[in-house]
Amino acid sequence: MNRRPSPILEHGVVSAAGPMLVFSLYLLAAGHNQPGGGFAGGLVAGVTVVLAWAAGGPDTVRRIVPVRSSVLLGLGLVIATLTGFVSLVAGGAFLESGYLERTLPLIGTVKLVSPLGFDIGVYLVVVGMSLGLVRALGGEPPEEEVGS
Amino acid sequence: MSLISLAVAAILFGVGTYLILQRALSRIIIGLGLVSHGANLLIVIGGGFGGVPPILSEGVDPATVADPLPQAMVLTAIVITFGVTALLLALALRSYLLTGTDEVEDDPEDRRVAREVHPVVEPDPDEDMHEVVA
Amino acid sequence: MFLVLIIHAALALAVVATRSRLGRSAFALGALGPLSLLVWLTTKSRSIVDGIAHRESIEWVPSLDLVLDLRVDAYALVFLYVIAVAGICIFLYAARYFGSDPKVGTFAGTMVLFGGAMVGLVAADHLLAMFLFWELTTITSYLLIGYSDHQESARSAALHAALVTGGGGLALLAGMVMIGTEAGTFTISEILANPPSQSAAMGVAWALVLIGAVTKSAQFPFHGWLPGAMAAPTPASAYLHSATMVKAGIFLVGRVAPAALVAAAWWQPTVLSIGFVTMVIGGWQALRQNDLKLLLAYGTVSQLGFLFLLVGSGEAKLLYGGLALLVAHALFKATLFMVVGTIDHEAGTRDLRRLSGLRTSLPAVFWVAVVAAASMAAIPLTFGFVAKEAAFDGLVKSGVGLIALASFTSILTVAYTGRFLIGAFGGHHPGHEPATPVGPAPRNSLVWAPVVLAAVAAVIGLVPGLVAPTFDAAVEAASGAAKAGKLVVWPGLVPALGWSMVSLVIGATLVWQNALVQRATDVVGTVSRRLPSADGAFRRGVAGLLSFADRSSGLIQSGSLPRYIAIILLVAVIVPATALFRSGISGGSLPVGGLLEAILGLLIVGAAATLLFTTRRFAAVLLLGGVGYGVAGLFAVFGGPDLSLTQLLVETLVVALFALVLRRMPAVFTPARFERTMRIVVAVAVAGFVFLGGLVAFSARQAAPVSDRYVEMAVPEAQGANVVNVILVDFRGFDTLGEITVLAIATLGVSGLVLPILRTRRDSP
Amino acid sequence: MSWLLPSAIAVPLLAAGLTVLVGRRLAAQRVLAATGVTFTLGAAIALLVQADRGGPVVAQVGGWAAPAGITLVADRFSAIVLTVSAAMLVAVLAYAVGQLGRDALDWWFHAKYLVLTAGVAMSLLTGDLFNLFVGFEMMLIASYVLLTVRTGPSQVRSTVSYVVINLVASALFLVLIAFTYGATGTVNLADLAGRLSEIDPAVSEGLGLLMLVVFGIKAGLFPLFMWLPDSYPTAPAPVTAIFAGLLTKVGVFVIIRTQTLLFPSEGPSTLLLFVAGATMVVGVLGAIAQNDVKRILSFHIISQIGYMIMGLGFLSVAGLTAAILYITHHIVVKTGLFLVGGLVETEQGTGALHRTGGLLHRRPIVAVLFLPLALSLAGIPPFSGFVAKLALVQEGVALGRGVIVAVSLAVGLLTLFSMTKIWSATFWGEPAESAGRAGSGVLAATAVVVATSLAVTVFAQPLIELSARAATELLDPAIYITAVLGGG
Repeated sequence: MNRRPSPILEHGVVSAAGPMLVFSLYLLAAGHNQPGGGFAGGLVAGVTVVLAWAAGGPDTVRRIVPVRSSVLLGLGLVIATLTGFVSLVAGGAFLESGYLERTLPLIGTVKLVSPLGFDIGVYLVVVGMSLGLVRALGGEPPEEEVGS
Repeated sequence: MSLISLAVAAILFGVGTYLILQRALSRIIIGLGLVSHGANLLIVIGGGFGGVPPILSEGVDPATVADPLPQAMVLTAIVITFGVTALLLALALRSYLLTGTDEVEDDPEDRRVAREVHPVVEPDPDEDMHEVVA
Repeated sequence: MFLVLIIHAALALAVVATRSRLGRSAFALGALGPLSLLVWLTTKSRSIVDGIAHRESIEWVPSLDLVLDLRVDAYALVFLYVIAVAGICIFLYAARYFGSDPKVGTFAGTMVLFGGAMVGLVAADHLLAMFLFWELTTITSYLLIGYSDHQESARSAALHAALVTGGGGLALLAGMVMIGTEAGTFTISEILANPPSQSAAMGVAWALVLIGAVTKSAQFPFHGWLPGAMAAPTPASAYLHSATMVKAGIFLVGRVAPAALVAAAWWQPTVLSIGFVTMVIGGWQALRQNDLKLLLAYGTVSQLGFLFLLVGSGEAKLLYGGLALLVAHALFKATLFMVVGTIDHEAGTRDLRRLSGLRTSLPAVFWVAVVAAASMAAIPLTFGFVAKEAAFDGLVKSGVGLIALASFTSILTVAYTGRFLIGAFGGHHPGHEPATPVGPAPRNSLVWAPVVLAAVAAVIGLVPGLVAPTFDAAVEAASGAAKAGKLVVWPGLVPALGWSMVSLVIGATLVWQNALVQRATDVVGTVSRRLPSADGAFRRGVAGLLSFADRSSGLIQSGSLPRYIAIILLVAVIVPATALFRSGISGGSLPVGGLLEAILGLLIVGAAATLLFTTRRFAAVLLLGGVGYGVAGLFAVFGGPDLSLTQLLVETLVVALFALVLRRMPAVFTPARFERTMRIVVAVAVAGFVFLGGLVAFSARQAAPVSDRYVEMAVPEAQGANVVNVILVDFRGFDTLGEITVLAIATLGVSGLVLPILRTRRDSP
Repeated sequence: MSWLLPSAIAVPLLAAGLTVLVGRRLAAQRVLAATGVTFTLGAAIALLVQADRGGPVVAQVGGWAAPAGITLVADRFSAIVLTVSAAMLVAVLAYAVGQLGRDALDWWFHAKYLVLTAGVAMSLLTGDLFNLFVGFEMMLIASYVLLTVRTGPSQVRSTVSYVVINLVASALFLVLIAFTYGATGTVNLADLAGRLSEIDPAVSEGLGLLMLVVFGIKAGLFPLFMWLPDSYPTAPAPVTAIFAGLLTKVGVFVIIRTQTLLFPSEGPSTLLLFVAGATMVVGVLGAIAQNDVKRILSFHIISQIGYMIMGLGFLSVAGLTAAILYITHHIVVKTGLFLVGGLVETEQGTGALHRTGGLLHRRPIVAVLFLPLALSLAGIPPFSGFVAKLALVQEGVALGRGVIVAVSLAVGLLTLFSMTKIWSATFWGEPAESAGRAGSGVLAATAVVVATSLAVTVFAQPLIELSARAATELLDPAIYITAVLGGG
């Protein structure tokens, strides 16, 4: 497939990618109370990656998410697992959730729940997966030195 | 659950099975996709008659929500199936790139075994009657 | 006693470990094994002969009644002496027999190990312990026979022996477990003291034990492995296949006969018949052999048959002669094997048609052979004669039929003994060189080891009183009968002597009329070649087994993926269906479903049905995506927005990935080749199972689901309103942890599968 | 001590994540892998001690009491199997490091291996049907990628079969989950035990049979095993060794767990005994027909599974004791045999019997390692297989089940036959050309496995006592149910 991606399409996708990634983060953050969560969020980011590939190929993908997929995968896995261990070390059960409620000046009441940390791990893995799969299966022409 | 959905799940299983039972790997993967759709649907049906989304915001009566556990299990299953499907696709691609086809051939060693013959080995009557004790 | 066993094991290890330094002298080191046994025996034998059995015991797995009980009584003592004396001579012989082959050390170590196993077998007072040593002799025998492992004949002979005796061993194990379970103990002396009574199960059990003994002692119809085992180097043949291991079955039947007789009326006639058939077949075959070693092997088969019926009959008077003959046989047969080995070593052949004039070139060997052969032929003033008279004396008392048959095989024995002596040492054969060239006359243990054995036999033959008390005690220990027989140089003019003399004379005549005998054996041989032989049966059996294995696995293991899946699915449908639909299907009260459901369902089914006929890959992928979106719609209808959203996104990614992969493949599927009818049958069966099974299973619900608790706890305890998400990250976060691991590994796997090959293709277009 | 339960699974997972993060630093990957796997072994031993002294150790993951949360349970049975499995995982990792030292198999080997470890641990420890599905999938995805890596054109078809068959099995597992949840409203095993006894017995029995089939595919039961011998032999030696040693045994473990816990019944099951006998016979016939070391050994996996199911089929304390002992013995022996198979391939470049020979003379150490394992597999005394088989035979005779006893003994002889086939063609005969030399690392790792199998022989009595306690616990589901639902 030695087509030149259309510059207009590419531009469009790259400019749309930012809002889509923000939306995916919103899904991640809202998931505990609204539809969404790490999976849905990660998958939206994944779809963004696919669109970027379709519009501009691997280079565009790299411009949008400039990380190796393996780093995201490893990081996600480590974060999710460590969340489990944090509560274990704190004397609770593995993966037991902890809650922290603070009233911060200006922002108001912020509720921090440890499952969010876990969900971030999920999100990272799903993004890393989308990235890795697109890079590997779409890896033609294979000019890029793929990290994963 | 409802009879319509159960029938849809069953049909997905049937069509999927029909597609799996042949040799083109890409078609097998599509068949497996149908079967897992069927299985996911089946799990959700197993949770009961449905209901309002299990999001307990103000004004939602907990008694009317759909059973959330099958939904969570299916979500997990969907994602796992996705990962494995991706792997299988990669395998199909590798198979195609290496062999020029995505057909799953019969195991050659099994076929060889099935054809093998074992003659009765007769002892050699003129064998040297001497032990080499070098 | 355990000390002796440990010495054997340690010696075996030491010999193997130092094999490269020791060379063939490994055997000299190995001789310390049987020597340690002899030392032990000499210190203990007095009290044992006096009737005080020596006991030792180690508990291994008491939960399974697996206890290593050892008990040496006078009966075992006789066998142990044979193992020790023959062992020492043969080990020292072997130290000069072999060359400098590096394999020799391993061989020596294995032989030591065998010796230890044999000691344990005889000393065991526990059925399972005995089985343990029994199998150990099988395995070591396998390794020893296969010594010349570059020769196919040696390998297949080793296999033959291992399979026959190993198979017998398993029959033995089954019988032993049955007997032990019935008796409530595996201790042999306790079983003998209180044997299980007659029953169908015990009949089977004793038959299985008998099969074990029959295979090990090369009785008809399993005798074929023993001549084959002559592929082993001569020291092993002398030790295992004439003096010790083949006596294990005889030891066993002699040991258990009193208990077997209680439970199985057929025992005695069966043992007698097997023994007699084996005697005759072995004797006859011995007459036809040209290989001196094979001649001796068939002679051994014949003698083993005789010993089997004498020792196994359960009659004390037969046992007495049998035991004496067993010891005599071990002594003269081991001697003669060593003689053959020396001839082979010196003349480079053991074909009696090519040997001549060795009487003058190897005089010492000749005279040893004469002494041993005289014992084999039971010429008066030999141990063989003394023992056979004791045996014949017992047979005469048991009936004229038995003694007549025994005498007939004695004739054969005399005849093949003559054939052996004349063949090996005789003079001028017409048409051959006058004398076979030999190396410088051997003076080392190649000569004196057989001399020692022959001398032991000669001394006993002349002064049987030296050993008679031991035999008295042995028979009493095994059968309970005192003074069941006697060992004397000259029995007096008794009927038994008459039978012996007649057979001796006729045998001598046959030796004299050798040409006539050869013609007769040739004639019978051409006939009998058409009959199934034990060896041929084994070869055909192995080939048949291999073919059967190939055919049956070819049938089951078809190698076809669609067929495997079809079988799995059919089993998965049929097996549960037998129970699931037993109480009938009642789904009538269930709701049909709403309009939205029906529309989505139709879309899904339509897309799926189109998939059945699509041949274009991209179309198929889009249809799959359509099904996925339809299912997402159904999820939404069922109240699962998260699920629906995830399904939509995943489906989008799946279609994209499919597109990425399929763009490299041809646009059209290859047509399916697997049987269409089969595919339809399996597909319908699976669909039907899912539908009906769903109806049945989903209507069986009695209790409220556990998820009610999730709904209760989500907001107050887990601080989340989206129950599905709370389940995913909190209640059942562990599932999710596993799930993302799957994703991560799948991704790494995809990269590993695809990237290298793309890279190669880029590098080499 | 209950913190050990999730940790036995999560520590290897954490290590897996870290190996991915450290990237191509091989030394760091090795340290992480060794740490992760060894931790699981240590945890398994500690859990075994604890479970044996004080009854089942239970952990409610996330702190949510069963049946809402996922429960992890280490009773004697799961702790035994986990301990043996983890020990083999450690030994095989050492072998893999030795073998792959210069030419790393692939960069993510350690991550995959750690996930395999976690998957095995999760499948053995979980007390939850859906979590079991997840554990299986972890195990499977790791096995897919370990099996498929570096496959050439000739192996790609067998690995494809492996993946497709397992996906079909996973779909059936989902059907099972759907039916089970639909009929009972729970996926917690202890909770299920109670609820299954309340519903229509026909449905309950049907679910039991469906479970038998679904897990029977993993375990390689007759007639569901055919995929196994086609795919296992294609992987590199350490990978096949761990598959052969562990994966099917996890299937057997789950069969025993579910059948005893969820579907308790009295007296021997003729269905199970029939399946056991058929599995033994068909497996051993297949082994006899093969002409390649790894293929012979692969068919023996099947045949040996039959013995374990035979013990289960007796449904008695003695029968289950024998089955547990058999599993313990077999995991070690089978792993070892495949490692020796790997040594043969390293030395001779192939495992095809017509191209090997004379290894006894060239590398006697390999023969010394092979012999006790082969004899043990065939049930020849005094090796561990004999003790385990004797336990089965004694119980079979005591129950008057003569047919299965006869079959099991005859199959033992045929096993010996196929072992002599390997011995005769590989260790005896004219020496084949040398293709390489197995290093001291792989030899030492194999020797450790052989020594473990000999230890099973020597310590058969304490092991059998432990197995008997485990079997008693299995036959009294109330212990498990109370531990999960009552306490914790």
